[in-house]
Amino acid sequence: MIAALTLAQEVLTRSEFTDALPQNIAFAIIAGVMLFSAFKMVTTGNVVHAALYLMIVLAASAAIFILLGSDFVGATQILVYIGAIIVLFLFGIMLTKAQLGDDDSVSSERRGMGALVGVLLFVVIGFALVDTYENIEVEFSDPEPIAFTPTTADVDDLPTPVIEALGLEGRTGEVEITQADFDSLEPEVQRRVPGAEVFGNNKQIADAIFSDYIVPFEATSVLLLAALIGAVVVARKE
Amino acid sequence: MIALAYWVETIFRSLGGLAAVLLPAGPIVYIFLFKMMSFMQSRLGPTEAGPAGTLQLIAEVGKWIQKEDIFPRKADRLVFAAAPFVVLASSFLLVLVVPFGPDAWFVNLDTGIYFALAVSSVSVIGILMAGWASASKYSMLGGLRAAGQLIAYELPLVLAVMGVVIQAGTLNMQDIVLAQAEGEIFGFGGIGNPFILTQFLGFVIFMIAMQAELTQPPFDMPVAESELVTGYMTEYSGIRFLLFFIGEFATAGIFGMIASALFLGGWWVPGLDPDSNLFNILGPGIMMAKVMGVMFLVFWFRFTYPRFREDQLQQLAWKVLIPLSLVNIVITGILKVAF
Amino acid sequence: MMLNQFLLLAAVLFCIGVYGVLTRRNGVLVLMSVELILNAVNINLVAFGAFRDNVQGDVFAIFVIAVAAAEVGVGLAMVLLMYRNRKSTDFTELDMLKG
Amino acid sequence: MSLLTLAVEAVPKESFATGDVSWLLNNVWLIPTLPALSFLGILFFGKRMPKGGAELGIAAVGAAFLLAILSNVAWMDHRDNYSGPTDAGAAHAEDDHGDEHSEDALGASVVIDGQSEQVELTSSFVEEGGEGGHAAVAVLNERDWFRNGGVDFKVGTLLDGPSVIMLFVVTTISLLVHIYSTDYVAGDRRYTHYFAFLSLFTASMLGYVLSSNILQMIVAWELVGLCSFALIGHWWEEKPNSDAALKAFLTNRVGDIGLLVGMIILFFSAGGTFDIVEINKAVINNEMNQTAVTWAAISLTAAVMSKSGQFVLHTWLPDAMAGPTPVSALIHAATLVVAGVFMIARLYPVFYYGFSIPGSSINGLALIGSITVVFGGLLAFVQTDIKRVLAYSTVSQLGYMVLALGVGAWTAAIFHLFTHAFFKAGLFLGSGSVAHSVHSFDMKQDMGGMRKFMPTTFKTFMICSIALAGVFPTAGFWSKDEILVGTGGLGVGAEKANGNYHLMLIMGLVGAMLTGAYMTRCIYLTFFGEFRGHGTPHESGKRITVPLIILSVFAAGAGLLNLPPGFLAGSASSPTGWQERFGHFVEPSAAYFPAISHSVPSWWLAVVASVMGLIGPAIAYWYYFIKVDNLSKETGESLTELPNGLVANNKLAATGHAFLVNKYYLDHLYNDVIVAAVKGPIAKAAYWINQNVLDEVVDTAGRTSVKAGEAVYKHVDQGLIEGAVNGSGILSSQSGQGLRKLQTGKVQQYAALLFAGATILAGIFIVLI
Repeated sequence: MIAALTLAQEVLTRSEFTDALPQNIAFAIIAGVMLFSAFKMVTTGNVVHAALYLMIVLAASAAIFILLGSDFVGATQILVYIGAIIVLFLFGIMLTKAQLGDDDSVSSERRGMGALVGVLLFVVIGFALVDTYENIEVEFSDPEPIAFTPTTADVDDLPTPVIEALGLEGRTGEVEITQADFDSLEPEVQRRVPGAEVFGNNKQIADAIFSDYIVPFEATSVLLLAALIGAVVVARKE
Repeated sequence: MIALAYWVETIFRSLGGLAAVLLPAGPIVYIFLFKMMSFMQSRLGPTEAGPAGTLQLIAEVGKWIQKEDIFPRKADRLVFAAAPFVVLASSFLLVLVVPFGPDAWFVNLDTGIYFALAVSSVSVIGILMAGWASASKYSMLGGLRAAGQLIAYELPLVLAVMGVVIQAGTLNMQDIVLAQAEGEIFGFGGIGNPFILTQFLGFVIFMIAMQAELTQPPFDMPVAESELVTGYMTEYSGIRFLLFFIGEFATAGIFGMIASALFLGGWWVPGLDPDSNLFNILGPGIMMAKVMGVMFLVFWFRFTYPRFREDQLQQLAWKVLIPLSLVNIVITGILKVAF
Repeated sequence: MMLNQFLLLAAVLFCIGVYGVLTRRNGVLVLMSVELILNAVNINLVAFGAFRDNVQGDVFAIFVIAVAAAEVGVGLAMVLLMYRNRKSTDFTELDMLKG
Repeated sequence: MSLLTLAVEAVPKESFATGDVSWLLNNVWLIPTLPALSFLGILFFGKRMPKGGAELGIAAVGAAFLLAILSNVAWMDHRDNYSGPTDAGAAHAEDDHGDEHSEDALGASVVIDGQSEQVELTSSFVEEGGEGGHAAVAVLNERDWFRNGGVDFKVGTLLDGPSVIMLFVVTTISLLVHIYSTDYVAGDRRYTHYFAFLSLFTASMLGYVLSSNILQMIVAWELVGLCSFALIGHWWEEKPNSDAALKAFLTNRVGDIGLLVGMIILFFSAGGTFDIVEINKAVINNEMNQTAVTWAAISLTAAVMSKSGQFVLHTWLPDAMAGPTPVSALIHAATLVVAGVFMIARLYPVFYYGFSIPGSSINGLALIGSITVVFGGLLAFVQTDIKRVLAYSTVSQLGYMVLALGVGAWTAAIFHLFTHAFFKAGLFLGSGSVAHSVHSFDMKQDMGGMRKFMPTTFKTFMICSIALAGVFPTAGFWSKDEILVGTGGLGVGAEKANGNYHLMLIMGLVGAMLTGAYMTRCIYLTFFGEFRGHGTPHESGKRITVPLIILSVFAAGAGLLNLPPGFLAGSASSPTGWQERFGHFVEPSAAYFPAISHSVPSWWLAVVASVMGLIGPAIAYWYYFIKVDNLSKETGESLTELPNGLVANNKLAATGHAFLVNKYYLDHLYNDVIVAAVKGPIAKAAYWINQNVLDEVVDTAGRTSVKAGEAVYKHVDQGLIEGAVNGSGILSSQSGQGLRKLQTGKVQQYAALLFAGATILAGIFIVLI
């Protein structure tokens, strides 16, 4: 007991854990839930349960995305996977056969082989990962860099916090806002200054998709259309 | 603002979230479901419990809590038990991104409204779970109908919001409210720009889709009492039924908040500086008033129109609302570029 | 946070997905296991994106999600067709190629 | 504002010539947009409109027509009076732009400012042009469409002489065709659909002529092809019509391969730009590999051959007559077929240097053009369908344009395109008017003597035919003469500026003779003699005759726009005189164009051409109007040819006639020889190889192994212990059984093996590295 606590203390006081303790705790919880659900998903005998476990896995990975600072991917994950794909699965299951209770015939007899392949795969991947990426830290930069172009603005149009922070109370007419003025502001206020533009995760993704990756984007939309038509053709009754 | 420790702030915000989900549900049920419906149908409504029947709600809740929590024999117990919580969880996730004042928010997510629309679809899963786990044909049909309906109306809902997002240039709900406070309508900035004025089509589509998302009549096919005996809720009783009930009206309230934040200026009212600290105090009250306004519309429709047929319901979504909202997006985009 | 904790998590998820694909007999469950594999890939993409401090990972994760949606649509349609033709979604019965 | 400001903004806008460029010239995109919008409008709301959508189409094309006229006027003013800052900066600005966007490897920091799409690239290219020394200024407007892999894809309009004149031609013809169609296809079951595609056709062609880059050109080119497919197959319920549409579409696909290959070559050899101006400049400044330019020119010529119906790939054009007649008019006069010619004109430096046009005496373009002139003309003689006569006439006339471009007479080609558009549209619409009244296109069976019934149609048809035959002083005379002069074949000194294209001159003259002759035949068969059809034909309504009159006026007078120098008073190339007014108007700036040489007209060549142009009609007149007519009067029937004429009596002539009737057997070549070759002999050869070679090998192997087996049986098996033999038999049987288990047919087992194998390989890879 004491040994276990000592070990736990030792593990928890290592620098890579204490640096971002809340995130690491969150990660541990999420990862635990995720792996448990994933494992249950591939072993449960009930198809609907499997779909629900899959939902938990997907929700957990959405949480991982948000933990990594990719809000937009997280929200997309929830919207597409949980809102559409899981619902589609449940629909599919319920339209074919929605048995209550366990059905032992959903798994084959070759579980040993599958487990062997899975473990072997994990050993190889895990070895490669540990070998290559050991002790590499994920560092988070400012998630919302704010760009600024010096401008002039009418004091009446400025938001109150900006006026207060720049000491412009009582002034009227045009004032010039310089880079130095801008740098002296808190980030919360900076984003309200005219001429400031916030480059959050969303904006960066949008810029990337609609400039550098416009062709993959269009290809994806064509693929979706093709899949839509294909699904209708395949599933349609004659 | 007073600087608080991170965890104190977190606790406050969590309590606020709980309050924001649960508090509006009571007045909505009492004012609209009990009193307004009775008035419209020339009845009196509850009068006995408390002054003008105000305590009727408490009595109802007490009644549901003390009733037996029945599980059908063939039900899948785990899924059956979890379903109401999944539906309720969706409401709690929804309220996270709603701002109540310049600093009165729960989470100031940059993805704001997108996140809200994403998590609103989680409730579909809960409904499907309930429908399947009840081991009853009525429940199953109700669950499938509900899922079909929610998916169909999710699309116009999202697309109607797109117009607002284009106009505000952000997904962040707080920034959307600020964009309305600081906006101008074709150069006239006297009353800001509550997006209901420039996005009226979007507002109408949003309201109709919201009505359907809440499965309120005339879009109540999934719970149609006369055909399906309240659909996926048929087998539920006691506290779990209450949870569904709370979930339904809490979600109604939160959708009202989102609608008022997107189209009615949220916590802000024209004529006041949106940066004044006053709004941190007044904001929730202003929001509540706007929510009640939106709810009045929702319930007015609920009591006025008869139920749609299933095919009419799907046709309205796919053939009318979605094309209209696409047109709305195109027009908004063009105007945004032009001005 | 370490990069590896995400990558290893994704690796475990990937292997569980492979196990599912190899052992499940029900067509829908195989599709679900494929989703696990795709999701593991997404975690890798986003983690590397965060590590390299750019949004390329996020962008490709979004593309993967969109493609996964298409894949599920077509896959489920095929399973439905199979169910209609053979009254079963058992993959082990699909063995007309056996030697 | 963005993290990285785009270079576009860094270049001050004032350095471009926006100041005194007319608003319209900077916004010509409106002209194709109007019909495009009307396409959508008709498509969605046409059926609910009182006139079935036709009014919307006419309104849109009418508005486009007005804008086109205004932009022509603005262009004249701009061309003569532009004095703003000259170009220079524009191209460099775009280059900077490209450099600025050099990709960050991690791609994180490249952020495009939201405003940048609104930044307009406007530039003008000013160079000393023509002999008069007036500035020729192209107006270029471009915007970013998207960018991928460091390449900017732009959309924009490049407005200069050729495009502005094409705006006029296309909108004029299209408007008249629209008006004409309201009567011609009235009551058709796909009336709305027809007008929708007519609008889209117009829009694509207008977009095509305004394209500022080759990518946009390809898109518009394909759109034009698509519309022609839809309109040729307008009455698709009848098999020949849908076949014709398919034939047109597929033949054009053949050329499109050339188009794509040529454009790709140009893109890469011009240093990764789609911009027409950039490509032309690169060719002129000798920045491109000469071989690459030549191959690009050859590939693009293939595209031109299919699109503009040049010889060997022209076969789809007459079949395309299956579409409604107004569509044929539009296709032949203003849209589809001139797209190819226009492409040569647009990318002229590529052909000019690719084929070494200046100074040589023969090149691919000129050869194809001249062959097409004669062969197309010959084919027109044996047609009984009036529209097919005109179709082959178009083939022949397109040959003239290609010929002119091939010999370096750029201006002459564009001028012929311009004049041809009017008289050919007039002829097609006229033939449609006749057919509308007799319900047939067959000249020999259902027409004859139509001049009595349809006086207006007859007069306009005559004027247009005279113009087509090139009789002085109609439009055709001036343009054809300019082409013949441009060959330089008979000129001396300065007149030989473009080399010595003797052969082309002769072919051109022969073509001129043929043109007059087949038109005479056509006119006799249609309008003279006695009526051979059924019922009583009557003159068409106003909506048909008014466009005919307008077109015949153009056909008569358009040639006066480009009188050769020294013909009337006034100094050459002066903006006030009449001479070479057209050339002055359309010739683009030298900045991205080779210097266009002008041959000095020779009087006696004009006389020779005129005489040649009259010999043909004279012979035909003698044959039809005198011999056939007299015989008809004697016999009392309305004959269409002499019963025992040349063809009947002379074997050589009969052979030639059959050769022509069968269209040089080209369709046979394509259908029977090429397809059948693949179907028949090659398949047979493959079968033979299969039977005799492969089977032989297998058989031999089999026989050898049988023999070997016998030997083994004799020498080894008998000599070995039976137990060992049985043991090995059991062993192989068991190993076979064991291996058979691998082939379970179970997908998941295969997948397991796949994963296991991949894992092991990956493991080995990791360990080794």
